[in-house]
Amino acid sequence: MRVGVVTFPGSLDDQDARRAIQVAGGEPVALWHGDHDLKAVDAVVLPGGFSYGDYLRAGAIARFSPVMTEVIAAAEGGLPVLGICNGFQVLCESHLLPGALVRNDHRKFVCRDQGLRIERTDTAWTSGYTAAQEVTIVLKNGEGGYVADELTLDRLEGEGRVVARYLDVNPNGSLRDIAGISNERGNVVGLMPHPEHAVEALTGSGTDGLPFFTSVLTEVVGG
Amino acid sequence: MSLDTVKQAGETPEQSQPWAELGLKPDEYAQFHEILGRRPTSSELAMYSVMWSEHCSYKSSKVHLKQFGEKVTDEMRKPLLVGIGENAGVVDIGQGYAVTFKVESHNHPSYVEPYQGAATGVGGIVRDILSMGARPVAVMDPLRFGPADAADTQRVLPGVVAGIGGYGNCLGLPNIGGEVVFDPTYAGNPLVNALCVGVMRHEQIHLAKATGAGNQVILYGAKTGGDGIGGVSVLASETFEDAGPAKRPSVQVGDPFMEKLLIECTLEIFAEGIVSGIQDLGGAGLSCATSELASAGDGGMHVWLDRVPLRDSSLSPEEILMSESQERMMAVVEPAHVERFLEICAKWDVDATVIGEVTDTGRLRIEWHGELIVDVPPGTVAHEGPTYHRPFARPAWQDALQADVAEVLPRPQTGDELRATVLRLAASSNLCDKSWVTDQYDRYVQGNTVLAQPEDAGIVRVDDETGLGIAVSTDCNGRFAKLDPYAGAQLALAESYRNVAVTGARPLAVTDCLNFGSPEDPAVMWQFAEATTALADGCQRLGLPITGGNVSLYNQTGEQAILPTPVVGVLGVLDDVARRTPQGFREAGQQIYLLGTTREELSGSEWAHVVHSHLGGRPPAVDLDVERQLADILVNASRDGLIDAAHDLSDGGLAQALVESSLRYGVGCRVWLPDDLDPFVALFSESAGRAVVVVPRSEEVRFTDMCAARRFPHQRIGVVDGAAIDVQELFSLPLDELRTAWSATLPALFGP
Amino acid sequence: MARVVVDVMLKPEILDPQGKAVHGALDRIGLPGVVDVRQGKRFEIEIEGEVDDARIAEVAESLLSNPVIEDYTVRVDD
Amino acid sequence: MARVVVDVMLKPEILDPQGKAVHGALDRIGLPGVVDVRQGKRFEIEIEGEVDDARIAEVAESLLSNPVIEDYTVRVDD
Ligand SMILES: Nc1ncnc2c1ncn2[C@@H]1O[C@H](COP(=O)(O)OP(=O)(O)O)[C@@H](O)[C@H]1O
Ligand SMILES: [Mg+2]
Repeated sequence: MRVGVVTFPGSLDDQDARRAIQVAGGEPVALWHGDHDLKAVDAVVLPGGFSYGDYLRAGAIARFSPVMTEVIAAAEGGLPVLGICNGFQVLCESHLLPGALVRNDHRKFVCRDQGLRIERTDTAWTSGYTAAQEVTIVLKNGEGGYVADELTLDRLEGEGRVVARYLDVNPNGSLRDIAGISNERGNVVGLMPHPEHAVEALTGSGTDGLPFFTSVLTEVVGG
Repeated sequence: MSLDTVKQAGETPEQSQPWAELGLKPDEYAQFHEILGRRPTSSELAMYSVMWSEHCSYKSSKVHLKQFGEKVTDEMRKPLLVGIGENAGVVDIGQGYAVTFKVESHNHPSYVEPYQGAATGVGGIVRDILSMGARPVAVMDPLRFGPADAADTQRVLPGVVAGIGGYGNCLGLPNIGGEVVFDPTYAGNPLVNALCVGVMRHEQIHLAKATGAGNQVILYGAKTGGDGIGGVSVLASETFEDAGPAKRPSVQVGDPFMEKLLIECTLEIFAEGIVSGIQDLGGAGLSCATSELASAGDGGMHVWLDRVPLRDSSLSPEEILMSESQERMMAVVEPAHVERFLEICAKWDVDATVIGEVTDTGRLRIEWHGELIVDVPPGTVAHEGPTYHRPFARPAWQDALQADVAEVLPRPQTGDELRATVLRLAASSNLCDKSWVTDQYDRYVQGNTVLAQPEDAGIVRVDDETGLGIAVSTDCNGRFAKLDPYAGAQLALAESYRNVAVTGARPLAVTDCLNFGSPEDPAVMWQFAEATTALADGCQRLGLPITGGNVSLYNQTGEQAILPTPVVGVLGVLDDVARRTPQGFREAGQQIYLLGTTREELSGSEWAHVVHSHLGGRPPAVDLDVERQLADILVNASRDGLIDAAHDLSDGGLAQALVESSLRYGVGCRVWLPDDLDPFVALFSESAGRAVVVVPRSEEVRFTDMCAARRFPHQRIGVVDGAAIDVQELFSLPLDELRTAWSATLPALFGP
Repeated sequence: MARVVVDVMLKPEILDPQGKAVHGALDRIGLPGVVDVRQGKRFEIEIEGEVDDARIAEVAESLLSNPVIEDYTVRVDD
Repeated sequence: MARVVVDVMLKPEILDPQGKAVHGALDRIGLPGVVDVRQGKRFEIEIEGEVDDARIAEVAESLLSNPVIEDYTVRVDD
């Protein structure tokens, strides 16, 4: 089971995502932003970081890299794709997911151990959670406020596409406390918190993030 | 102005030059004539003036700093792979790994433009570490500001914090600790110190030297612009008189994205083993890099300065030599490897240009469009700057200051008064919750952070397989240093050392950032002399080498110098980070022990500062042998699994330590204070050499036996329990109430 | 040589925390009568040769702004 | 009601990393002839009543920009 992790210039959590895939029992495969090749992986992670410095808008420039052409095509064909933080921003900028992520309402970068409720467990990336499971996962972002128009938000809710919601504290002003969403099919998931920083007890916020990576392994092997 | 060439300098000995405007003394200018046998060209003058400045030449401080290299023992030399004097020293941490770390100041720029000043401070220290061959793995930021409620602090602090976060987060370096201290003396003169730590394999150590005639000199990274050359623009102006306000900015804007690419690109180059020497470009830019590389190597370099890629084509050669544009590096590469070097740079979208060549002439020669504009012995630029023996004298006011002790001030007496004092101190700006600051920093990136703020030291894992890791802490109590600079510097060292040891790490090496007022004031110079002597003596006592550091002078507003602030960073090693000792109480029923001796030491304390706005008396006594014994106990207890938590006692004394350990996981304690002490003294004295530890019942006998065998003072003072700090017979303070007070302070001042 | 100026502002219905903060600061330091503040981005692009207006609009829409949250205006000064 | 527009740009001699990144992106996605890109901030301030030009300039200089690294321009549209 090969999971690709894309490195854009300015990606930071790519090595951590690869480690998380390994901890989950998968084989991480490094993908390069300039390549037109997904190396026959079974799933792709777009990691966190500041691609192109997050200058302009987070994810806006990365979206035009050659590898994204491939990722977009493959995602439309059903390949599981997880965008974490900057990766989520890239997915929105690429229109694989609706809405956008804007500057935190308090205007500061925030790093905290964040409570979440997993709202949808039938995606490629969350099948390992139980419905409405409450977890703690590291959150760290400067532009993490999820926004979309009311119509889109209602549709996301109606179709059960809100994957995770913030608990207790809304850390960035996200509308309806949205921490993550998926596309209709459930293969593409975007998430602000960082499950790759929650796979080992010793580092990060615990092990609550691991099911993101084990889910996709069973998904692909099973399906 | 026409180009000032070497030839022209020889022919026009009488031409007047703006040496005074560049901050040079008449004898220094005369010395250039002696060295060169003619007047310097304007480019040479630019190089000498910047390299012989206080910042680059350490001219006021080096007579004192040299103790760091002299007071060394074999024990201190043992872990040293590279000593002081390189970009940063390197120590062996075992298993084939080496670590380099260093702290630097960016005080003045951060006052002028808080965000960019602080950001570029982080950028500079990271390149220093990178240039040793190491992958940077963490940063820390010791900060000092004026009063928290002062208007200017509202401008400076949020900008500085955002700048450190903005740069460090974007580089992907976890921020694992630092300090936030407020004192009126820092108003108008904030201290922004930045520490970086890096890791490499032994065989990857790189040095800044240009050897091998014919090897190519490559400048890579950002293009050169007119940054940070304010004063030198005078050289490029038509006449010195009409220079007017410098058109060139003295503040630089950082590009962390560029730096991230520079890091990855440089590490890939190191991995292929294709550089023979490397140097970062920091203060004094190309002047520094070329002269230092050349003088450390075979002694010669030829540079074609017009090849330097520019952001601003109007720059003069003098300005190019002085520019402090950020995110640049210089490498010396064998001709056979140049192509591959450029290829790797291209992969990372990093501009790289061959601008020079190593020679065996013993001269640094710089050409500008075919004309020779610099021809100097590089060592004279890099290392032969002046040495000042500045007068220093213990100030007359020191006696009066020390006589004005805090021990006589009115104290809280009743349980209620003590309770109110605990609460008031916990909410005071120096002791309150710092997460308003630290939550703006990514502490998790790279996935190796084992401990970070608010723990006593930050810990990062170095090796996934073996669990090898390092711990770092930085500390300094400037009030103690003001009361007694010698004792104060050793107290800073002791606190930092203790903070590393409480996490279970074995202290290994020291770095420092010496922030002081004007060296032209004999009182300040005395503080500096005392502090450096104290650190050299102290490190010898503790058996730790000083591997590097930084001096920042002229930190004062008018006549008012800052508190002497020798920030000390200590690095420690853990063979297995799984054994680390965290700070918080967690499991009810575990026993709380106080290690060390509490004396009536309240002068310079946080209590005197907050409650009485008082500073006077003598700081707590410091005994480094006691610190060594305490560290030994803490490290062994951690290794043998005898303790589950530990927290050192410093600012705010026992009371504040209990507050912090209780709030960490929301688990409180029941405490009985020793009968033989005034409860107020027991709670608020800031005696050094102490820590609280939490011992599981099952390990109590082994632990107390260990302390007894070493004759180290230890007493059981309580038990982990409940949701309050309950001091028997005196007061009970619910954690909810405490947390509200402790965490409200900074958001109330700086916004939600 | 032409200078193309692209102004990008958040759509009115999107919360603008930076504008709000500036508004608060203006009230505090005393600039009377401020009803609203919005903060956006300004790009100044120097172009040599022919300026292709349609292409610029495309770039402003796809790269320089995100139409989900932002509006833009383009002005060419020759 | 007046609208005051304050444009704040980094001084020409100061590095503009954002502009540089946008320049790179424009080259990659293909906008020919771009020589330079600078990215700045645009503030739109709605003011009710009298607009005090001198005070606005003061505010632009002290709050909206840092004159050490930035230049500003103010325009009032009534
Ligand atoms: N500017 C900062 N950046 C990162 N961490 C900080 C900063 N200021 C304080 N901290 C962290 O907050 C905690 C408490 O700080 P402090 O009270 O100075 O610790 P100590 O007394 O143990 O030295 C420590 O973990 C310290 O590293
Ligand atoms: Mg401590």
